Amino acid sequence: MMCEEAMIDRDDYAKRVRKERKNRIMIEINFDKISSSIDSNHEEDITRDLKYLSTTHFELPPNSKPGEFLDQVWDHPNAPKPIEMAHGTTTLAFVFNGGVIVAVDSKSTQGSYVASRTVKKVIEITPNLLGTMAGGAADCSFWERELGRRCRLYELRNKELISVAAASKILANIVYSYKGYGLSMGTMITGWDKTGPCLYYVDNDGTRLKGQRFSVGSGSTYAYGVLDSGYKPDLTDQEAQELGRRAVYHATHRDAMSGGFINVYHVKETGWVKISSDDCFKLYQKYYNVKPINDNNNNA
Amino acid sequence: MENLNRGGFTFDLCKRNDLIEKTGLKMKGFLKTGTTIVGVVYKDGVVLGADTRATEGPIVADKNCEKIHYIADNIYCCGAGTAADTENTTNLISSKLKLHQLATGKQPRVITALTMLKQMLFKYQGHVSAALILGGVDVIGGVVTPSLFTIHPHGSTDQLPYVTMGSGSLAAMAIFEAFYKKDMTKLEAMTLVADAIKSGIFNDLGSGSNVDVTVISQEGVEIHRGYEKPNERKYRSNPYNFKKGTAPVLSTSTLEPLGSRIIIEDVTMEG
Amino acid sequence: MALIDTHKLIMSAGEHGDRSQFIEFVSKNCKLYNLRNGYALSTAATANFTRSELATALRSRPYNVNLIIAGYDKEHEGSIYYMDYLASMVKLDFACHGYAAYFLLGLLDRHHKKDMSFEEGMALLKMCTQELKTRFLVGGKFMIKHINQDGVKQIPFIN
Amino acid sequence: MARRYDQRTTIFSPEGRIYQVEYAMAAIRHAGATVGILASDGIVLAAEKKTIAKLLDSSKTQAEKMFKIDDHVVCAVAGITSDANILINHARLSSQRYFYTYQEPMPVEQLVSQICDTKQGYTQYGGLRPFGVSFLYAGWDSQFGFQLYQSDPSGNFAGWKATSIGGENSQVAQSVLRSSYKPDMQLKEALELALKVLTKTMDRSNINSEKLEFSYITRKDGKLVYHLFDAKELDDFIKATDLGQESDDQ
Amino acid sequence: MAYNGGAVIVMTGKNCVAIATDLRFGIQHQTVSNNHPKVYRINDKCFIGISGLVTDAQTLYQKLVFRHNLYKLREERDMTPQVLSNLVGNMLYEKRFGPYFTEPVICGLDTQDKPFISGMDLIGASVYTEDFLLVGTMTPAMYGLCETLYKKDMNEDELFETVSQCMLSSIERDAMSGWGAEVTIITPAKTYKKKLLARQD
Amino acid sequence: MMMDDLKLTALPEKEVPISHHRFEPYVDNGGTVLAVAGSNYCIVAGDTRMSDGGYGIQTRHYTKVFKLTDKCVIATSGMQADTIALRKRLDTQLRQYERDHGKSMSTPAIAQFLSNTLYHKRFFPFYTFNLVAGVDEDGIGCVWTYDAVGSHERVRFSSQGSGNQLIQPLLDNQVGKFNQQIVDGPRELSAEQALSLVKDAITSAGERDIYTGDFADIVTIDQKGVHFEKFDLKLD
Repeated sequence: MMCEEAMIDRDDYAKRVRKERKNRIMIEINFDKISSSIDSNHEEDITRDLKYLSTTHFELPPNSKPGEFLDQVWDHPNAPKPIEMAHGTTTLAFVFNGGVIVAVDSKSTQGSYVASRTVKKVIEITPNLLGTMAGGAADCSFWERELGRRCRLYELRNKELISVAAASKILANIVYSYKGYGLSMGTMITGWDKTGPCLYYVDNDGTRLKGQRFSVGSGSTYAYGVLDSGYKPDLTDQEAQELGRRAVYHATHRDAMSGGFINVYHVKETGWVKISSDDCFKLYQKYYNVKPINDNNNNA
Repeated sequence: MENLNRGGFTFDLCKRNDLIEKTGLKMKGFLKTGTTIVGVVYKDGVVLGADTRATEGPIVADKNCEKIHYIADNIYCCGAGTAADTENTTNLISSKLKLHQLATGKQPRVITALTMLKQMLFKYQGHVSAALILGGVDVIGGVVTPSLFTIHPHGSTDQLPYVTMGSGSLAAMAIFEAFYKKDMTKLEAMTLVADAIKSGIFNDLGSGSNVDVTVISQEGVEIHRGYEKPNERKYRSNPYNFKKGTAPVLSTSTLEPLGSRIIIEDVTMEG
Repeated sequence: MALIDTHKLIMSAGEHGDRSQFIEFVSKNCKLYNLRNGYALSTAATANFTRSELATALRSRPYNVNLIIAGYDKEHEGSIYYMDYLASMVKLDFACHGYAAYFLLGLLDRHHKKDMSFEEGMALLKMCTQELKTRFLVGGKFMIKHINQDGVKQIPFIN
Repeated sequence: MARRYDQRTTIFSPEGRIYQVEYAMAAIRHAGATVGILASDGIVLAAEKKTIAKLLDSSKTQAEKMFKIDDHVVCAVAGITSDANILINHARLSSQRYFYTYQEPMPVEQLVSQICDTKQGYTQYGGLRPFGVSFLYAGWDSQFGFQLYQSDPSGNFAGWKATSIGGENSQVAQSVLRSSYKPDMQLKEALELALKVLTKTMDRSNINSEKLEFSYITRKDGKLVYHLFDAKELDDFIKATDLGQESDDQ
Repeated sequence: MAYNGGAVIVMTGKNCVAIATDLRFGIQHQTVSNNHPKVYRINDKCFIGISGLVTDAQTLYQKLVFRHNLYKLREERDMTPQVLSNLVGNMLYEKRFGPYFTEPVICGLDTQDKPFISGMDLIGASVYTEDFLLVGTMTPAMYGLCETLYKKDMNEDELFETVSQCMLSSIERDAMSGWGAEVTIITPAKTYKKKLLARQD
Repeated sequence: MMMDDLKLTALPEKEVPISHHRFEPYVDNGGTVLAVAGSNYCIVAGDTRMSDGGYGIQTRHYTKVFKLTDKCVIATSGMQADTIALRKRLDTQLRQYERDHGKSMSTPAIAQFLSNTLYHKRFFPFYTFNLVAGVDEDGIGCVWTYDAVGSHERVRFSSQGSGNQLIQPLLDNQVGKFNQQIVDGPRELSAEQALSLVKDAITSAGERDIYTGDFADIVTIDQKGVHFEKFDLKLD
């Protein structure tokens, strides 16, 4: 729906895409406008607010530090239960000779309550790009959706696939412009472009790193242990996929906030392929050969 | 080291718990009796009433708990506040009063129980959070005197013909203020008490489930557990049956008896 | 890492002063027991003694120490006890504390087997130290000790 | 002669004796004899009951001289039972305290030594009277296996293979034990020996379940078993053994 | 309370009781052991489940064993669950102003082999019911399940299946407990324990 | 939507009118909603109690389930004022969509749309916990569950609100049939079974959660449309 609207305004897009190429900060927060509104009278505010009701925009709390708002608002005796955003994760991705393996868990927790075990933490940005989700689920999915839209536009406009470097930079720029607003995301952007398999890590501080092996989330350290001890660049595809799966599996075992299903994706030259989606429970039974003794009832 | 037979509170864990809580670990809330408790004096005695809900935060931990505690054969006490405090305070005073009764050889008086309770609560400066309604019947010089008191957690007391306490006290008091009259019959008083408690049950989320009523008169004590049950579960679908073998079992082990008795059979000497 | 007696080791992580004080307290008490009775406490008893002392100390002057007690007994063979600074204790097949736990537990889960030979065990430890060097800011040397029926033996660390 | 030195409980006489302790030992001699025998697979404790009266309701207090201190230690008493009760309470408490600290049963010797420390205290501090009891302790621990100890009012204790306390004829008992004890005895033989010792020290006609208490500890399936004979069992045992011994005598 | 995690359910049937526990021992989000039952056997017919801070649960249990052993030696009989419940209640209330961070549940068969269950908060306020009781880090989940699935007068097999379902489904929604479960069934004739297959994440 | 439209309307610092220490924009009015979807139906339930966040009841007749289209309802618990604001916003936009496109928005589209709406309040969230339930274009029952800022997921069953933690594992067990080696009858519930389960679930929540009670709206959605039904809960 939004895309259609966007297409009409071609000039704007051209302007913006040029900005992208220069790798500048994408979103301009119009500070002039904000400061000018100090002088504007109250009625203008109301008309402005009314105007914005029909267009999409972010509403900010009536306090100058939006990043702190959600911490402070619960800090009085009559406050209701804090809003708990879904989070907690183990995600990992690594580059090897056969491409990039992305493996993630699927558990989402609010406090100690398990909100879901079936979250999709790999975000399929484009048929060639994958992103992962760690931190605030809403933040990741919203902004990577937006990233997907932009990558698609880039492709339409430039008749070539966007590079992983560029895509990750777009995302980094977006989140950087919201620094201090309390966004929470730690994501890996991966794909196969002209330079070969590529892996970038982007987080809410605006950090953007290129690397060979990344693991993000509360269970990441456990995954690193397994990943590092089994990693070689010349793994076969099967070995690499199993290594990713294993690494996430052991992390889900040790980290209370990770679990559910393990989704494994393989980024190849032709694009990404979803390899498997295994229930940790089934994997546990498989890896350790655990079977209920009254299992045969089922077959009978 | 384990010490046996020492009474009173121990405070050895206080310092540690402070430290632990500083690290961000939260202590779970105590069990509370949100509670509506009431008492009313009628012609021949006293009627006490209570709801039966105990809560732990927003969760109902006990749907049918007992809030009218025995103090002596002629004295009972309703408790609101922290469940452990009301339970243990009334128990303690009950046993002290029993000793007092054995020492003096006389039926304990309500005022004695009242004094003991208020002194104890005052001593703890409100940290023992028990809000109580004490009711009983004394026979002084052949004259039957019903008496009814409230005791606040800090140890202050009131004597009134009709009283309410707990989170539902306002709702219950509304009923009393509207319908109380002097020299009621037993039935009138019981109905009034039940209505007051129901008002608390329905209008206060901290109170709920059933109405308990205890009547104390010279003739003795009538205890009506579940005098009214206005909150039975309204719907239950077919029972959920799980066939044998539904749960995946990994192993079964029988626990042998520990053989803790002195006599152990089966060890014959022959052979 | 400190020796409790010929067949037992205690390892600690935490505040330095607390560590040396508490470890000394425990090991000297075990020594005292040994002198009084002419025989040593079992590993389980040592661990439980340590737990109860730590739990008691927690009430007045807490020691900020996380412990691992390892020992070899005739009856139970090798055993490892894991204890945090709050004195919760569990018996485990492998244990690690501090940041190491975050990096190594997954690795150990992956590669540990119940009936490993000494060589396999050493290989696994090597993996662990390697991982710590890659992911965690520790440099230099590790100390490795081995306990069997003959007692505690230091094993030279080969990088 | 001793007048001046037994006024106070804790004063040595010029000969280096503490009379109160010796009097306490004398008190023990008035009690029935108690025998303990260490066998290779267990320990037997046997005792003679002195207080028999027709009207005594013995059904409730089944054991008069045998007490369990913990799951792995039992003791037999000779002397003033009320004194013994205090010490047994002490023993039970210290055994549980040890378990609380180490989560392991208290080694038998440490337990015995603890009780004896208490006993000793009463021979040294003013205003106190020594405990008028001797104990036989039978126990098992993983360190030393089955162990039999004896302690007396002075607080001395020692490990024994077979010993007896109390009874007027303790010399007789000791000599029977000395002559008949074999190091590799089985529990059954030990039981028979205990009966033999008691029959020698007692009036033979009175040998029955009312006059005797028999118990043993042994290990079965890796668990320690304490068994106290009930009346019928004991009578059967006495009959069987006595017949056997009589035929031996003939 | 959520430092170590844990869940315990007790439930009554017809002449039998069941006590179920999860097996996780964790330090905050880190799972340290998956073989740490929170149910302890006091005697043949009486069990206690202690959830909360593990160090306090261990101390409390050891103190209980201490008291129970002395009681057993002096009285020459086992404690009934009622007595145990009062004992624990008093031990906890003693520390009213500096409590153990533990919540115990007690279950067993009394001298007439009638089921008995009781539970208490961390300062010993007892709750006695005839159906089920539960403690742990995700009590709402357990309440929702037990409240719906419980039936009166179940036999021991039905009881086992019902309590297992309650336990397995509620620990799946709690990040701090799980990693296996164990159910102990106490009947007049015998007591047995079943280990359940459960998720390890 | 263009990136430039994602405007940040910050109030200038000078004008911050209220000291934020005493700024208490949220209250939890409690209540529980749940939904179960089948192959050709979807059943939604929500209690009608509105409480003041403490021990008081504000009304016993506050409906938490709203019809959005003939195939879709939204069930919201949390703060009532935010709920109304959110619903108004949705209503307006959905009406506009219908006017623009000549058809009502499909249920999956509504689900994504709600997510966006919630995320646009990312920095000052609605204190609402939502479920979108209905049938999709093919008549298949569907449920979406949300967190406060728009993270959403399509599921077969879900619950939200004060009794969420009581009901969700029950649905896991009875609808999801987790951890059951033997399942009596077919794995998927019939509409009647689901209806009975939903009623039982909300009754159970009413037994144990003090903020859930009074009455419940039971809503059945299928090809024929949205059907409301009243159901009694406990009043205490």
